[in-house]
Order: sequence, then C-alpha cells, then structure tokens
Amino acid sequence: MALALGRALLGPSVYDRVLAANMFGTKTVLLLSVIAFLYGRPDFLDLALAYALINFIGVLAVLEFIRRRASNDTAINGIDP
Amino acid sequence: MIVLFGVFLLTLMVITALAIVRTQHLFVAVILTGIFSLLMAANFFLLDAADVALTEAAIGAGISTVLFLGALALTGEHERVSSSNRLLALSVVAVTTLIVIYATFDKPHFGDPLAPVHQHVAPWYLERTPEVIDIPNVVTAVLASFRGYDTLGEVFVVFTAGIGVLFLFGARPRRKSGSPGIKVAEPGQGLRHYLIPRVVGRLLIPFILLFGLYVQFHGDYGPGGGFQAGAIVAAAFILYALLEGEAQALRVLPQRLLTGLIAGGALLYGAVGVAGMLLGGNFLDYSVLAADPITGQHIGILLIEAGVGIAVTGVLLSVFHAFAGRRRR
Amino acid sequence: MLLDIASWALLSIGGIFVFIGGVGALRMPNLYTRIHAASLTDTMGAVLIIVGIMLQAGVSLAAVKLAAILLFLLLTSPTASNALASAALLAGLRPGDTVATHEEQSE
Amino acid sequence: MELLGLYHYWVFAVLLMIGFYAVIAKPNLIKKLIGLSIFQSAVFLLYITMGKVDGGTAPILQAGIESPVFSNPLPQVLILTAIVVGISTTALGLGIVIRIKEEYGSIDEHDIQEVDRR
Repeated sequence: MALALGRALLGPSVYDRVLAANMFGTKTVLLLSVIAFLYGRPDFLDLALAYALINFIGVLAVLEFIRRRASNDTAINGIDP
Repeated sequence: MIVLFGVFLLTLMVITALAIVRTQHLFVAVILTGIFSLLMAANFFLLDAADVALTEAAIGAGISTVLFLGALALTGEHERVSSSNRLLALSVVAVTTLIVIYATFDKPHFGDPLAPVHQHVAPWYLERTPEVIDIPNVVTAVLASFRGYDTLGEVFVVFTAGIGVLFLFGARPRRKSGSPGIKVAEPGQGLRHYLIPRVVGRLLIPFILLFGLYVQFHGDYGPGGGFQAGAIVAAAFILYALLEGEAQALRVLPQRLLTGLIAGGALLYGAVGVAGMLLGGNFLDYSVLAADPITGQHIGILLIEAGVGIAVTGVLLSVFHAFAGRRRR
Repeated sequence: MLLDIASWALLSIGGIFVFIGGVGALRMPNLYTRIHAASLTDTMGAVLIIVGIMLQAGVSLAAVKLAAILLFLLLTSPTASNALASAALLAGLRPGDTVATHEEQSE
Repeated sequence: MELLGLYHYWVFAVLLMIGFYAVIAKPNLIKKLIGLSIFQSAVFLLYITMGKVDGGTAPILQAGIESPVFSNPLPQVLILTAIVVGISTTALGLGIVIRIKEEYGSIDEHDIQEVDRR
C-alpha cells in the first residue's frame, strides 16, 4: 500500500509532527487490517481496533501538553497570541 | 512481498530513530518516539507476534507518550547542545556496530525453521499446550502457566517500579522559598474548553473500558491478556483525566484505591500460587485448583491474568497521577 | 467474483486517496492546508479501504469488528484534527502564514 | 533473498547503537532515557525476529488454519512481559529525573556535576 508517506513525518514544524503522528496512526490501522486479511487471520483485527482507540489518547495528550505550555509559560514559545 | 514490506518498515524505523537522536527539541523527540513505536508494533505484527504487537500498541503509542510528556512538562523541553566528547562516543558506537554486524554473519537466516532457537523447548510448548492446558493461545499458556514463575517475577518488578515512583514523589519537596507541600496547586481543568474532543472522548471511554475487559478475558483465545488489558484500562482512565482534569479523575479512582490495586493484583497472583501449594500441588501449579486438571489450569490462568491486569492498571495510573499532579517549579 | 472485483477496486481507490493525502501533507504550504490534506486519509481512504476489506470478509464477526474500527476511526481522527487545529490556533499560528521558520521560532 | 536474510539483524544492530549513542553522548537525562528505550526496542526486535519461522503464523491454535507451522511462542512471551516492565522502569527513571530537576534545577548532566562540585 501507499505508505510511502511515512516521509511526511519529517515535516517542518511541531504541529506538523503531531499531524504526521496522527496520520501515521490511521495508516497503521489500515495497514494492519489489510495485512490481517492477507494472512487470512481475521481475528487479529483486535489489534487494529486497539490502535484506533489508543492513538487518539496519544494525540489528546500532546494537545493537553501544548495547552498547558501555552497557558503556563510564555517564555519558551516565542510567538504568543 | 511481506518480507519486502518488513524491510521497508525497518528502514523507516532506522530513519525515525536517527531523527529522534538528532533533534534538539525533546517534545519533537517524544512525538517521534510515538511514531517509532507504531512502526515497531507493525513490525511485530509482520513477524507473527500478535500479542506483542498488541502490548506495544497499548503501551508505546499511548501510555509511554503520555508519561514522557508528563515528565517534559515538569522538566523543560530543550536540550542544550554540547560538543563535549561526541567524537569519542561516535567512534565507540561505530566500532561496536561493526562488531555486532560482524557477529550477525554467524546467525541463522531470517525465518529459518532449523535455527537452534526452534529446537529446544518451543516445540514442546506447542505440542503440549492443547493436551495439558487446552487453550488456543499458546503465548498465554506459556506466559501464565508453563512459565508462571517468570511472570510472577515480572509482575513484582512492575510492582516495585510503581512503589518506587510513589516513594520518589511521596517525599515532601523541601524548598527554600515557596509554599511547602502543596500537591495539586494548579487545578488542571483538562481539555474542558475543547468541546468536540470532550464529547467524543466521553463517548469513547466506555468502549475503551469494554475493549479492555474483552482483551483481558479473551486472552485465552486470541491475542490479549492481563498486561495488555491493564494498559488499555489505564489508558481509558488517563483519557478521562485528560478530558476532565486531574482532580476529577482522582475523585473517581482515588490514590488509596490505586495503591490497593497495585498490591492487590500482585497479592492475587501470589495467592493463587499459594493456593496451589495448600491444595497439595507445587507453587503456581493450577492443576489442583479444580477436580479436573484442565479446568484447574483454566481457573488458574484466569485468576493470574486478572491479577496481572489489576497490578498493571494500578501501577500505570499511579505513575501517571504522580507525574500529572506534580507542579512545575 | 463480482464482489472480489468491487473489493479490489475499493481497496485501490482507497490506496490512491491515502497516497494523495500523503503527498498533500508533504507538499502543502502551511499547517492548516496540511491538516486538510491529511484528513483525506482519515476519512475517504479509511472508509474505502475498510469497506473493501469488509466485502472480502463477508458477513462474519470480522465484518462487525471492521465496522467498529471504521466507526472509531471516523469518530477519533476528525476530532484529533480539529483539536490539533484549535491548539495550533491557540498557540498563535495564523492560517495565512507560511510557516517555514516556525521550528526555529519555537526553539 | 539471500541478501535480505540478515537485514533484520543489521537493523537491530543499527538501532541498538543509535540508542547507545544517545545514552552515552547526550547530556540531557530525558534524552538518555529515550535512547535507552530505543535500545530496549532493538533488543525486543532481535528476540521477535529470532522467533519468526518462514511460512509460520502466530502461535494461536485454531481450527481451520491450513499451515500447521507456528512461530516460536517463547520469545514472544518474554518480550510481552519485558515491554510492560520496560515502561515501568522507564517511568521510574523519569521519576528520578523529575526529582533531580527539582533538587538541582537542571537535567543536564554537566550542570548536575557542576552543582555537585560546589
């Protein structure tokens, strides 16, 4: 499959990286479902399910971190609103 | 075709790892670690290790990221460049790499069924599992029954780590100035003002918990078991804490209860072993738990996995709360 | 047979969508347009690929699991994109900027 | 195909050494921990790779699987528990780092040595 986009993970800014991580998670889910079927073992779809749920938590944690940083210290982030 | 795919994934992994080490920005490094872990899990899946892939997914992509971010929030996220002895380190690393690669030439080729690893105990496990334990997932059988001692040890390592973190943070910080001993000074209100994530997140939490229970009790038949389930359940509560704020999550599942969970899980494991002894078997021999040895094995594995799951949930959540409740100073 | 063809067609169209999404995420000039491109993967690509596999699976437990995966993906991915965009906005990244230098600024 | 036979091991070696480099050359303690977890992952990869058998499938017995060849379950068991243990020990390490930051005001090993010398 077209996972050539893994290269997107080298994107320029912090948010791009979060975006890439999220996208990567989605792609891993798709990939796993496809491979599970190529192997002919559909009971492994549990894995893909787990990824779909867990990846979300990771992204939300990142956002919470950003929010905290934005509200707490203004020194590090040079471009405050 | 699958092998080529694996090679592709591995190459991406090397690139990601290089990027992780090179970046000066620790926050970026942590996000890349998440991606690295996803790649790793996909690789495990390709290598037929479904259980391991599930564990890596539950731990690596979610909880590990959360913990590292929690630590970063407390310590600052920038790395200073230092050119101290980089050349020396590089040369050491290069020499060691060459030695290790030289050593690989003696290794059996990838996927070789005649490799020495596959000759010794593994066929025995594969053969005996249906008759002695009679559950389909050999990994669970080996984990909980054949090698129960190992797993007991692992659970106690996890237990000790959890207790260690609690000890580290239990000590009151003595600061020259500043108010002493305020634990949760900033009432983290979480992502409350993000409406959409909050609604969707609340919708998802019950499903994640349900899925965790499914993984826990389906571990005999498919990929799953106590370690994975513990991580998934912990992830669900972490999501709750992220959405509703630290204090609310602690109200739902207070720290005292968590400590109880840690100890209770480890104790349950030990108790099952002792119960086997009292009933006339060996330590961690489940065959005596019921009249029929195979039923006994089933009961034993179920209880053991429950103990593992409880302990892992307790430890991961305690660590999370310990990090998140700490204030940056 | 017909089902097979339909399923492979869906799979390849989904693959193309995922690919376009990836190219977009790589080539678009700033964060918000990149999110736009990436969400293409999350929605169209995911739906097509998973429906394609569902056709292969037929009516079984696997199809139900796939439906659950699809449901969760459709719930979580756009939410994550939305939260990401609002976080970026909160941190002061304006939609108009070309953010080539953003990393240096936040160092 | 012959050439690819050892590729997994090479990747293992390279990852191992990337992690090692981060541990010995980076002064930042959190970076060291990240390096340690890469190192750890490399070892996991080695074990799982050794467990793979050509044409095998995951060691979950099931009616209706045509190939009776299963990959080796033993490394999988070891790694499964090792991952969870790994995250616990990493958490402990992070805890220590946070305490160090609180006491020394820095997580850079040069600074810490500086403070200690005083």
